[in-house]
Amino acid sequence: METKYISQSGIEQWFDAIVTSGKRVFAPVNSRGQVDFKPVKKLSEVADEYIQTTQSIKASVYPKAEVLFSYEKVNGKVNLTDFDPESVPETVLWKVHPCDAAGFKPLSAIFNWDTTDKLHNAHLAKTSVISFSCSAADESCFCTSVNGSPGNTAGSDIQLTMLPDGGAIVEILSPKGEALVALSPSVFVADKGEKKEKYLVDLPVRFNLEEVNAKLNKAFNSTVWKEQSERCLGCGACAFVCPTCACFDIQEDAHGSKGRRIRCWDACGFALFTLHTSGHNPREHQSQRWRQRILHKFFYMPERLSVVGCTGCGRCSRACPVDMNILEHITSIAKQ
Amino acid sequence: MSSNTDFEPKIIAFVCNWCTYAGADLTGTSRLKYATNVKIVRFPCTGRIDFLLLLKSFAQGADGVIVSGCHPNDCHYTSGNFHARRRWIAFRSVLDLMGVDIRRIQYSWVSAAEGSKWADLVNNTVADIRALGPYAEYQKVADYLEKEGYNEEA
Amino acid sequence: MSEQNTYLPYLMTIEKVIKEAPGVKTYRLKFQDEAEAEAFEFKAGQFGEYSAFGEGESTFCIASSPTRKGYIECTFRDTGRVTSGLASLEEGSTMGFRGPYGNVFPMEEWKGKNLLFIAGGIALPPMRCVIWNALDLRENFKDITIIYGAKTVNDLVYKSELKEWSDRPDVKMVTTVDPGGENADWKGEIGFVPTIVEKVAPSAENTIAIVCGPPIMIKFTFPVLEKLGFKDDQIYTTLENRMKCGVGKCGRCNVGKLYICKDGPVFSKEELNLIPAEEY
Amino acid sequence: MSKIGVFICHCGENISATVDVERVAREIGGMEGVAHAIDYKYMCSDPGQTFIKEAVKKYGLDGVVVGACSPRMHEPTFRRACAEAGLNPYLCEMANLREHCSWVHEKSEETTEKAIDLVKMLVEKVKKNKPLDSIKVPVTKKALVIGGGIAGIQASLDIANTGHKVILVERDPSIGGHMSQLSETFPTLDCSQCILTPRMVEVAQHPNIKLYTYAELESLEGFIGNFKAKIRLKAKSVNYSTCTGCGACIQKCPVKKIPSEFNAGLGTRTAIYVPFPQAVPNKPVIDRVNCNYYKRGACKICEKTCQVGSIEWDKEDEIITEEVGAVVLATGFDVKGTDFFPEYGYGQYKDVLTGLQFERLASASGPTFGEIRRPSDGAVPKKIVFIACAGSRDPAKGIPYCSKICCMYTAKHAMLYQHKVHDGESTVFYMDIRAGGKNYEEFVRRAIEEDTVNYVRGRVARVYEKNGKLIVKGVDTLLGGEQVEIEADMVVLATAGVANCGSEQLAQKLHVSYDPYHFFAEAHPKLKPVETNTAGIYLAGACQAPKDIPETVGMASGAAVKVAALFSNDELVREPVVAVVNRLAPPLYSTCVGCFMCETACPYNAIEHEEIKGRDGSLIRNSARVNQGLCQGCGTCVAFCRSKSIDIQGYTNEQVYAEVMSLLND
Amino acid sequence: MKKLRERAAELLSQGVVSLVLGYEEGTKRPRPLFCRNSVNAEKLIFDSRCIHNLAVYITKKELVGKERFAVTAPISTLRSIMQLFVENQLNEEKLLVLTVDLNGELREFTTFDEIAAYVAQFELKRGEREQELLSKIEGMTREERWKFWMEEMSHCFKCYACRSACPLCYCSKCVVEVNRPQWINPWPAPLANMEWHINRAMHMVGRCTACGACGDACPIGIPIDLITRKMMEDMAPEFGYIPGQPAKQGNALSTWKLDDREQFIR
Repeated sequence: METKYISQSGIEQWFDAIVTSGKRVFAPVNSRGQVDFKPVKKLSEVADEYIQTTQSIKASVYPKAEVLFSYEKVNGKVNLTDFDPESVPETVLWKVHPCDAAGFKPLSAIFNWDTTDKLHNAHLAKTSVISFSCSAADESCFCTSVNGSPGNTAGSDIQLTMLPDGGAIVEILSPKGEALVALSPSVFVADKGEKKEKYLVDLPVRFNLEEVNAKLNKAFNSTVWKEQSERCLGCGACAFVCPTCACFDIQEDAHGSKGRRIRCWDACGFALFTLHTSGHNPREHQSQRWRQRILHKFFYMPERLSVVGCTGCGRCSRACPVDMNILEHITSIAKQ
Repeated sequence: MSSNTDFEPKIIAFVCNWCTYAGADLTGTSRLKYATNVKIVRFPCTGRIDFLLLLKSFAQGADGVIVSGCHPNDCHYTSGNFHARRRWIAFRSVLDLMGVDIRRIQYSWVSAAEGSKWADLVNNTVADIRALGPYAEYQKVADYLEKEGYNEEA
Repeated sequence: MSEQNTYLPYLMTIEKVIKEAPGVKTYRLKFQDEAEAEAFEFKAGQFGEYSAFGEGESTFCIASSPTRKGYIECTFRDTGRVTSGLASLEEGSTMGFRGPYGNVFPMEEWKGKNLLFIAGGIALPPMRCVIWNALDLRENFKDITIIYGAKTVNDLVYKSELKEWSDRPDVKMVTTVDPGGENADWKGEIGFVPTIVEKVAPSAENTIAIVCGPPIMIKFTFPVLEKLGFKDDQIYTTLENRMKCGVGKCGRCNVGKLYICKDGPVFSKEELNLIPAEEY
Repeated sequence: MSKIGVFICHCGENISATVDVERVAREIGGMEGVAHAIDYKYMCSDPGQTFIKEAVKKYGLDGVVVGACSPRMHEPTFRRACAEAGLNPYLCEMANLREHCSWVHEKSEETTEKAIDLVKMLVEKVKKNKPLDSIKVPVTKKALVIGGGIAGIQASLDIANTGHKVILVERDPSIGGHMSQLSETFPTLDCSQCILTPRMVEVAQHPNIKLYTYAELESLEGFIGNFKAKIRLKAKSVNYSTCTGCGACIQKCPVKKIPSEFNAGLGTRTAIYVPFPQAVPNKPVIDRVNCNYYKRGACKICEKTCQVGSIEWDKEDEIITEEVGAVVLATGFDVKGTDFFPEYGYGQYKDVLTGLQFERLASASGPTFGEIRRPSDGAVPKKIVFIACAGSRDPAKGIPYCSKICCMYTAKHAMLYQHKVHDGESTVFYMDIRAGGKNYEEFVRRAIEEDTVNYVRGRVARVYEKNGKLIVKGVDTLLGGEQVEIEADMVVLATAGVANCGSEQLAQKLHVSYDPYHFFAEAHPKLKPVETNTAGIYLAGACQAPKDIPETVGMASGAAVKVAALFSNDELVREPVVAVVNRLAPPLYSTCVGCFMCETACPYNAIEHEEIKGRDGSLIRNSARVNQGLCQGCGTCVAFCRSKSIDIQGYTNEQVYAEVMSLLND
Repeated sequence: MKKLRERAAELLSQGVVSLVLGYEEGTKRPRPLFCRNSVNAEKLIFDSRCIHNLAVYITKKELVGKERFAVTAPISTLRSIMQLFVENQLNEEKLLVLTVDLNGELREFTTFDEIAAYVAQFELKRGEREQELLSKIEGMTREERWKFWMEEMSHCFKCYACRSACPLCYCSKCVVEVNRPQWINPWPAPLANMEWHINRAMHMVGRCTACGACGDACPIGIPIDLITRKMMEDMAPEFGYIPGQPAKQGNALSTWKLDDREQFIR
């Protein structure tokens, strides 16, 4: 790990160099009144002045829908065409928030804790993450409560901390990061000794994770789930904007003799997610599904995968149509 | 309008059993000739025809769709065609709002006695769709998983 | 070697189709690739994801015994899009299979014990795998009792095997149908499975009970076994939660900390007590 | 479901002339799930059907597609063949390669490819077919006959004589219809009334026939075997149970100048009247439109005259309901009036008559007691011109069809005239003489040769009055289009036969189809001439198209046999093409959430509310259920159901979806 | 508001109802509140910021239970309640509807007719946002509309918040969950999303009361409420109903008139 300084013009030059290298660059863009990651060619397209993109960058390593493999039926036989990792283009994610970058770890834990996931890993291998530390936050942010921070470098290949002069402190965190720096080495100059922490937003810790974990251990039969989930509509908005939610469905797209098997996002909040063919539904009520969501992220995952399934990005709270504020709910559980 | 002389539109016709299917039978019995582009799917009644089937037809590569049944008051089931008519009024409105090319859906009433009308309907619809060209705008997005990006098909 | 795609199925040829009961079929599947066939191993209790190309995947256990090499068998009921797609295949058709997945029955630990198999309806397949496994290694076990019940005589699956088992001197075989489900030729018991268990079950002493069946049957059989003196570590069952991936990722079968597809589907009653009963 | 057998028919050369049937069979044979595919000269023939039956057994087929003619033609044939081979008949479908392909396209690559696609579609559909069992519904063994002309009379008698009850409904005060208005009938010249009136009386006296005259069908609900007919009994103002039919009231009625309908306007009648002396029932009704009492509130002379007190002034229309199992439509026809013809004076010349008016003049019971006299002055016409095809076969007049009876009755009229007025001179303008029928041609020849009727082939352009004479201007096309001008005393127009007024509304009430001229449509022009598209409703006589008496009587007997056949079983076996609301195992029960929007969509009131209750008897939800007896299988509810909880057997969502998906797949 | 709180507390403490569905202050704006005791009634608010359509909850048996309950309803919610009555989903004896009228007076309704009489005073109009966006869309060519919606649809990830937020989407199994046949592909993809939204609009014909809940719920800001709103506006004159005032019987698509417009039918 190495720390450098880059000037405002240096950033522009470097960005152009990345684009010119042929890599796809995804960055937050403000359009349709929302800020979200989109392919960009120019630095000027990148959005400023926002707290959080609506969606996380999860889709870059776990697309909404992707082809697991395709097949063709010929004379009663079936020919399979495997997913080709080479089909995934080199991608650079620009201006990722630390809470998003931190989401890669729990996401990969889910995909690889047992058998490995070829598709996810192929995307991961081809993706470089340039995160920007956070100088602002809103009332939904709580990364500091879930082992994160506005300057958390976990999951990032490079992290930039913007300075008042338009330049930035550059933390080069991985070989992938070094390779990106190498695209335009001259713009990176010696670190000026600025303290990164000075430029980070101050975000107080809102709850104690261990305490929450301990409470959840005994909370399965608590009435809190019913109370909290009453207004929950059972949509998948929270899951789909979440950087770590990985529930998926496997579906068939068949056209005559050809077809492909597709993996697409699913959500544990959907009423029919666990419905058995027999008609029995183990998680019949919304309260059970809400409990699953919270327990999975804050209890099962730490226990099973040794990682918290929440990065404190606050997207679910912002996206929820009925203000199911996760921070509020977790805080109230911690206080129980 | 570009002339697509080589373009053979694929057209699917959803017809009711009692009037238009029988009308098309009469076209045959009368040996009237028409274009081969149209393939008929038989329904008991226009009231049975699900709007989703029309959408699916376009996704499957149809360039045009014919929906035809009994004239008002002639429905074998009294009112299936009236229900269908309302459904199509609403459907056209929604499709038009969404920018789907509603010129590609031809609605018609063809009775069991109108063999020649059926032939004309087919021929005119084929000519209309040929003039409009292939419905590439719709078909090209049929297989897309994303508009662009991670998994785009070649 | 490049990374394996977990979701890519083996291609299997349907070698044999057996019509078991109305809507229920057994397929014997052979690997199309010799090398895959060679490398493939599984143990009793495991399951797989079976594909009908064009319709999707469905989860069932491997119904044949690991002692029978060269093929696997599955038994399924035509209930949904995939199973009806599978049911429409014929001998010689190609289908897909991923697996084996999940844990296994601890047959090794059961050596020297009596085995009591209790199955209901379409839940015999997971049991059949263990039964044949035990019968093929008959010397490892003491008394073997099989209690199998279905709604009607028609709904009994593996009819020829039921006969084979009951004809064996080293197996105590009891079949039963729900009251009203019998026909004129029926010679077995009439009554619900839990009732019959109470009537014919062997002593709990040195016995392992393996129970497979619909939730309602399991719910009423457990207390009967307890009453007969079975301890929680003497009772085994398999769970049939909804699954999609089979490898602990998709999130459907997550119950408590466990993934039924990884930590199950085989559970002793002792282990079951650790996960919330309402969620399976 | 995927051992499908496909059988491609050459239909002689009807299909194979334009479609490469071998290629169709070959390509379909390579389709997934097709176990057997062959082509054969005539699939519907015995050997053809045997191929199917044998293949079903040999290959263990679980689905059959026959690529042949229209399923409307042979679907029952092939389904029966499958059933005989032990395959559920509803696992058999037909691809229409003849009417929808070979007959409408030229021989070409595209035609064959279309044929392949059509078969492919049905193969994909049949893969999703499910075995179905016929639905049995009870049959009410009582028929409703609408119309009391010769067709209705014959049908009623024939049905009644098989031992079944008949309700005969007649709009007018008497049965008899047009036939009772005729003088003599061709080709025998026997007196119409002489042969008809005994039948009329038989109807009135038949123990199995209930006659409602002066009545109309109000509405018809239900379906084959189970109709509910509402019949409006128009107020007759006369109590028939007490009226003796003495006729004194008619004598005394002061309103005497009402044009007589029976006499086609040539005579008059009173306000309280019997339409004609031989009427059945022979009891009067009061025509409230013309009656002084109803018009002005005073008169009541008939009441004073009536010795049995049968006049019922305050009687109102009564609506009765009859449950019937079948309906015979015998509402007959009408003729165009002279006012339809501007070129012949818009009906203003009193001596330009319709054929029906001439019948009344020639009839012994007519206004002139059978003497041919001019309406204008009562003189015996010495020169008559008959104009055939007045309106008929004239697309410009909107009547392109031939009215069929005019050639014959015109010959009859001319003949009758010659017989009655020996020094008279008659001329017939005609387009063609259509005298197909037993002894018909001979009859016309007799008119020309023995009775010296002058036949001129040509159209009449104009008729106008000049000096009290009618000048008929036409051409004689046999004389090279020479202008002909004839001075006539009377002109008789063989006006076109048209659908009876109100037939369109009646068809709509009954849900039967009708043609552009409002004649009721038969189910098949050749093979189902007496059936309509609505099961249980049959046609008799000229309501289907103009026809003469023998043909009408034959058709009426045909309809009667259809009814009798229906009534020969206690249960009717119906096609199981009906809607079904899904039912699932608890705890789901059904995906229907009971919004009951399908209820308003259903034209047959077949949607019922079912309370789904849990094991403890508590209400879980209301769910829709389809009454299979009422459901006619239109499927409107299916397309309407948002959650796809209703499906229709035979055209299930899976079936039609598979058809569509297969059709455009390449 | 004070009256509402008092009345709610009274209804709950007297056991008239077991639940008052209302609004409380939320993180950024008011949110739904399930008020089950009179103490919580203090949290109730009711003002122009309360836009959630609470009618979405009243068809959920596990939430409203078997007892009588009350719901506080602004006009848009009242309209949905009316439509739910028409669709046989509500029981007049179980439901008490509370609203605050223009004069700040608390109003209570128990029947369809009472609500209908009240709602009849209010005309359903486009808001500023709807007006702006709809006139923009109406001004587009067909090709432009297709591009516009395809772009919007490519963002949809099928979280079904639109469906979940809609009071009239109460089916226990939605058509997208039906897989025999698979009418609409369940994965998020531009065309599959488009099909879903066209389907949703068609299912709303004659039913949608333009409450805007679907558009409001969409986490990625697709103006999907405009689809159903525009459809509703277009169909109202076509089928002769007043937008936002559900008719007591039937539905635009399950009924018909002899003279329905058919100039598009050849």
